[in-house]
Amino acid sequence: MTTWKLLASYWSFEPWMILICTVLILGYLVLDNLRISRAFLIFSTGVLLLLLSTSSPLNILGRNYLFSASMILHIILLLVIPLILLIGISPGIINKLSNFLPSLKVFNILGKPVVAWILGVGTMWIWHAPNLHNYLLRNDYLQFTQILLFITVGLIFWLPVFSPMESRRLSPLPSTLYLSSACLSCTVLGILITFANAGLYREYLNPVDTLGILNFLRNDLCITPSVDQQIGGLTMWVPGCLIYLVASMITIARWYREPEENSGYRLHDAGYRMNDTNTI
Amino acid sequence: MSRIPLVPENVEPLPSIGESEGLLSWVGSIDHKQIGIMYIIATLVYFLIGGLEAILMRIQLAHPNSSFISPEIFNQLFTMHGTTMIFFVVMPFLIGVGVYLVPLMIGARDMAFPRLNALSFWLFLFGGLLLYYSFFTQSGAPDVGWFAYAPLSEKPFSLNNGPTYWAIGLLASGIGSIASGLNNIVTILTLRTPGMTMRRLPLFVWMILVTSFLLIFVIPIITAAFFMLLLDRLFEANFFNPASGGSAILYQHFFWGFGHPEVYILVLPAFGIISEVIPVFSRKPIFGYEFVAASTVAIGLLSLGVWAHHMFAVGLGNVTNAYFSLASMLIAIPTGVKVLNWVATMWNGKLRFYNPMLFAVAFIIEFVIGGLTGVAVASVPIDWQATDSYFVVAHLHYALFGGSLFAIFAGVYYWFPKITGRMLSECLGRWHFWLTVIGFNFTFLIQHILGLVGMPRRVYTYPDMPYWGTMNLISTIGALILGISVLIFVWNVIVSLRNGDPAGDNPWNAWTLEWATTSPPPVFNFDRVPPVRGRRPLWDLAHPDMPDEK
Amino acid sequence: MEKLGGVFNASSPEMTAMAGLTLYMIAIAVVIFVIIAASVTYIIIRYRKRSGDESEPYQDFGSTTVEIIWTVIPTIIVAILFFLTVKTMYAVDPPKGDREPDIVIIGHQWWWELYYPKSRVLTANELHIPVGEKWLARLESVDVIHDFWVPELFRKIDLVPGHPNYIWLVTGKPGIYLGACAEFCGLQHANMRIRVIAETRDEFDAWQLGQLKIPTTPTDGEAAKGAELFQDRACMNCHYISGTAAAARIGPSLTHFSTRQTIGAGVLENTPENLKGWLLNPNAYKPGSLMPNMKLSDLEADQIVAYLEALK
Amino acid sequence: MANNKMLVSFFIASESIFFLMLILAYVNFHGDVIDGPTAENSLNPVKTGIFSIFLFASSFTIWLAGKSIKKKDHAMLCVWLLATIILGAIFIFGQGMEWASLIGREITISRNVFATTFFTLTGFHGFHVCVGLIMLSILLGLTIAGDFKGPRSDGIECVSIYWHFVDGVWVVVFSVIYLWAFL
Repeated sequence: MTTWKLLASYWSFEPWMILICTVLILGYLVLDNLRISRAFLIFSTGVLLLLLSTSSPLNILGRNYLFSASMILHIILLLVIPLILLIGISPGIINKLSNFLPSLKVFNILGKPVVAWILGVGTMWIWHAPNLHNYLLRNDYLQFTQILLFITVGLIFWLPVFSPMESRRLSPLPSTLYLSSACLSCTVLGILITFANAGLYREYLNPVDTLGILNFLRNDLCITPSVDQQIGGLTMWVPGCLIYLVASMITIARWYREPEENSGYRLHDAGYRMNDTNTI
Repeated sequence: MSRIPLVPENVEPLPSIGESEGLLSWVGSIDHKQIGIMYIIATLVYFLIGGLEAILMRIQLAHPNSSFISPEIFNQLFTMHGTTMIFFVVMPFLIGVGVYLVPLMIGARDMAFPRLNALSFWLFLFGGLLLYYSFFTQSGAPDVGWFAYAPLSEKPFSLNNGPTYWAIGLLASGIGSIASGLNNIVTILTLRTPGMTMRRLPLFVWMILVTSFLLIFVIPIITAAFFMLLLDRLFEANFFNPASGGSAILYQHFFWGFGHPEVYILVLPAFGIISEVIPVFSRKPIFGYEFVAASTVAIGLLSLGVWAHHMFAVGLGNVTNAYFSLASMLIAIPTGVKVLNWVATMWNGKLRFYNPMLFAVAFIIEFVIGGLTGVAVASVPIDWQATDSYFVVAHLHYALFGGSLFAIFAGVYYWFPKITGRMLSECLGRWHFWLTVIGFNFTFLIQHILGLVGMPRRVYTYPDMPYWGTMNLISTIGALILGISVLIFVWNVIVSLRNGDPAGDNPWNAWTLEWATTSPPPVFNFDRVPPVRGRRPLWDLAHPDMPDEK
Repeated sequence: MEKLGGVFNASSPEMTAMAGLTLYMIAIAVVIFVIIAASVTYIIIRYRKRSGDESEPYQDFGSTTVEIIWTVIPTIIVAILFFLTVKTMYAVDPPKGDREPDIVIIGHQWWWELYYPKSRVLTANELHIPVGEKWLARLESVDVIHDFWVPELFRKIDLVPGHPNYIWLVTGKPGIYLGACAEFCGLQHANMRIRVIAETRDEFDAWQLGQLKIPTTPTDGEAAKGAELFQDRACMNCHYISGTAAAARIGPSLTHFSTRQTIGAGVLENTPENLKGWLLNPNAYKPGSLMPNMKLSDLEADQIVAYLEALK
Repeated sequence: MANNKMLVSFFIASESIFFLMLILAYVNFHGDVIDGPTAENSLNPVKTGIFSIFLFASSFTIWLAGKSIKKKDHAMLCVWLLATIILGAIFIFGQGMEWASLIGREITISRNVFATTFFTLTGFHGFHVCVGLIMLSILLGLTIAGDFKGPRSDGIECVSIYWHFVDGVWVVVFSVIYLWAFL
């Protein structure tokens, strides 16, 4: 048994997952009247990533053996994929979609910064409340809902910053605050998990070794429960925050690309004359 | 966001500089320029004291097993030296310069809250005085190092009142810093003159803004820790005393959770100064304004998540160490971007080497060394050797002296004409510059080696190991040279205040708004603010044919 | 020509690894520094303002491609460095599993207590260890935070009260290595020194046997009087001597004291004269040392010296 | 946004970090206590819960105070401010009783880590409530003296931002100390 073998095996492609992904991609194509645009490519990368991440060993490991694996999966589902999808959705799509799906209007309310922030960060917190997390692990049928919920919440969370509708976006400085405050809460949760005593998540302490790889994980990779929990906490903390950081860098970059509005000055004369100096 | 550059608060006339109302016009002043000047003077005094402490230490360490200073005194000296230089010299100086310049640079009359501004200053000043008062108590000054690790700073191990004075003094000045941080944020966000949009802010103001955000978010961390320490010391609480269930490591998390962002609080405004000086003396706009500004934000955010790299030897486990090592190394990237942008700004310029520029260029060189050794100690196994050794001492001095302090000197030479209306003597300035560079590198370059061969920091004496004596002697000689250079600087300031050449409004032919008014500026800063249509309003005025923004 | 110590004299596999990384890092740093310094120097010379030329240079505002290039390159360097860091870190400090410590190092203000759990040997300030064997050390502190640092052999590790730490001790070649406390721990932090004595297995076993046998308490002469004094004059309230009533562990254990090389955690050579001076007034050699001045008379001091020197 | 409100908002942002640290300290030691007082065996969730309701209610009344100043309803402004002060005072009284009963049972800040963190956390929150009460009383005094004719007043708005914050902190503190222990 090697790490490589571990990663190579234990892929499980759920039919319903494949179904959803195909529907998403085809739906997008239809709405975009079968144009292969750049946006479409980005969007489909997101969808593909969704399919891969949920079918990869991460999923099985996360559900049965390693808290850290499930944490990595959560970060991907909650922060990475929605971001890619959102960037991949062009305003045109939204307009078309909202024509025969008026219910989409609900996103306008959910997309309000305060709501979105509470939803996004709240999910992160509630989902990792030990008891709930343990409960979810014991109930496989919740897997589907969980993935769906993460993607939706993720989309909502990113809306105020990356909404396809420029008009609905926060201006860069507020969105930097929006993101860094989210990063802060992520950090706090990460700190709590990292420095808490091992066994915060009982299910991972001594898992049922259905695949017979526990020995390998514990002894060859030296991932003891405490190490596992630390990796989990730190994953949510450092890479999690790096995603927020990169996002706010993107917003700032976008901001600098916009042309500077010249607040009420006549541009043609640069002369220093009484009439266009504001005397205090 | 209101753009009207009016401060509704000061309906009554502010006392102005030079008005002969005596001391009261200063003590009672809420004018940002006077407060800024008071900040600068106070920090200069603290700087001389802190420097004296350093020189005494270096003399003691000049040769092995020396008995020039008793261990009690030595421990007090390095504690006070560190605390003074960080909390009462570099930080307040940069805040002070900010207080003086921010309103001028954004074309405002004053800070948004002039009285709050005065409060910050007096809190800082008296915090420092309280700390230094401890020297005159019979128990003596604090002697637990500038980060006062518990449980050493706890009652059973420090029965004297030193640490109590330390905590209370820093609490006071810390609250002052939060206040000025808030004040700066509101000022920058609301009092910009029409046309001075966020994307046209002078980079110095950008850096002050980010620094202010760091101030208001990290100083509460240490404030909480100080309160806990005081509760432990005064009311037998159990936060940090393992003997009664407390945690010694918790204190370290709190301290460095503040302490590392603090490093960037100390160095970001310095970056700002450099980003103002280099373009002006290269006669070119800063290369990649956007990237310098954005990388500042990146540094600010990253700096919040790297503190545990000060704790690699504490035994947090390899996983934690690895993550913090990564996060710490990442900071090197935006910082490197800045350095390269400064170099690129000079490229193709027409460089004028007046003293501000000399210090700015020296800053780049010295700071690069500090940055590279910083990446080194961010690597866990290297840190397992380097930490708490003289290597770290050298590293932090290259960051804070070669970095912050060189920039501060650049700033002083650059803005002294604006503040006083007189130029500093170029000739004395050269002497000051060269002696500083030589002395600084003599003192600290060798200390990297000292650390690598195994000399721990904070020792009042050391055994006669191969070359230790020689290397320490070299370092001490350097320190003495530095001392002389500082005296020359002080002399230069005194002489130039008396009879330096009159400066005129814009001696350097610079481009930011503060140079559009008289030197020293009038009470209300501007009788008229030039129109702002780009990042360099005065350039646009001078070259209507080729404005920065078409 | 004496050799430099520390990383320049790495004497254990772990230290060789760390020193290697350190020197590698220094090399990278030097290269980067030279590149920047050289370009700055070139710019200073090439682009300084020529006298008489008052014109403004070409105003250029930056270039995104350039910025991207010099963001990516450092990122790559950092990535490489981080990989090496993690690799070395795990090489130096592999997980200890459920192994029991071979030695317990306990920090006191300002000396080191050393306990060998397997053989129950209790000693101080001089760590004997067989060359080449991989030992697990457990580090504790009874008062403040100390830091165990032997630059030529081992990584630094803090001795944190209430938070025991573990490190691996491996020595490469026999010899005496000096170390010190690296975390400021109070007044005499500077004089909290430790020496590691790496010796072959046989030498080590011999030493250990010597430590294990209970020293014979002298029955006549100065030494005997000294032994009594040791009981009467409150020495036994702090010190431990196996086979006697002295069982306290506040100060260093003095069993087989005469086999030690130094007094007061490395302050003095262990000679009768020095020992006498130390007994008469410890603070003269180690100001603030927690060992009080017992106000011994000259004679009493001689007698106690005789006794301690007899503890072979 | 007016300068003053912006200042207060950033100020409470800074304050929340301060409280976050106190809370983290409490959480860090939670469960470390082997013997001696803990939240479970020495606190009274029901009583404190009831008193907390008064504090939460005061958030509502100060919101109404804000409403009435917009409506230029001077009389109601006085009433709501007074109501807020009374509700806040009742809460502080409750806290005082909690502390008194603890100290009566020799549970002081120096007893163990639970006591230390508990008293520090609730103490600093109580201090903030008291400061709020003082500011509110000043406002009330000024109102009675005829100030604040409306329709806007930075004074009232800033103090109510602060007051809501003090409330919000208590929501967290109460859940961390009481709900965590008893649910």
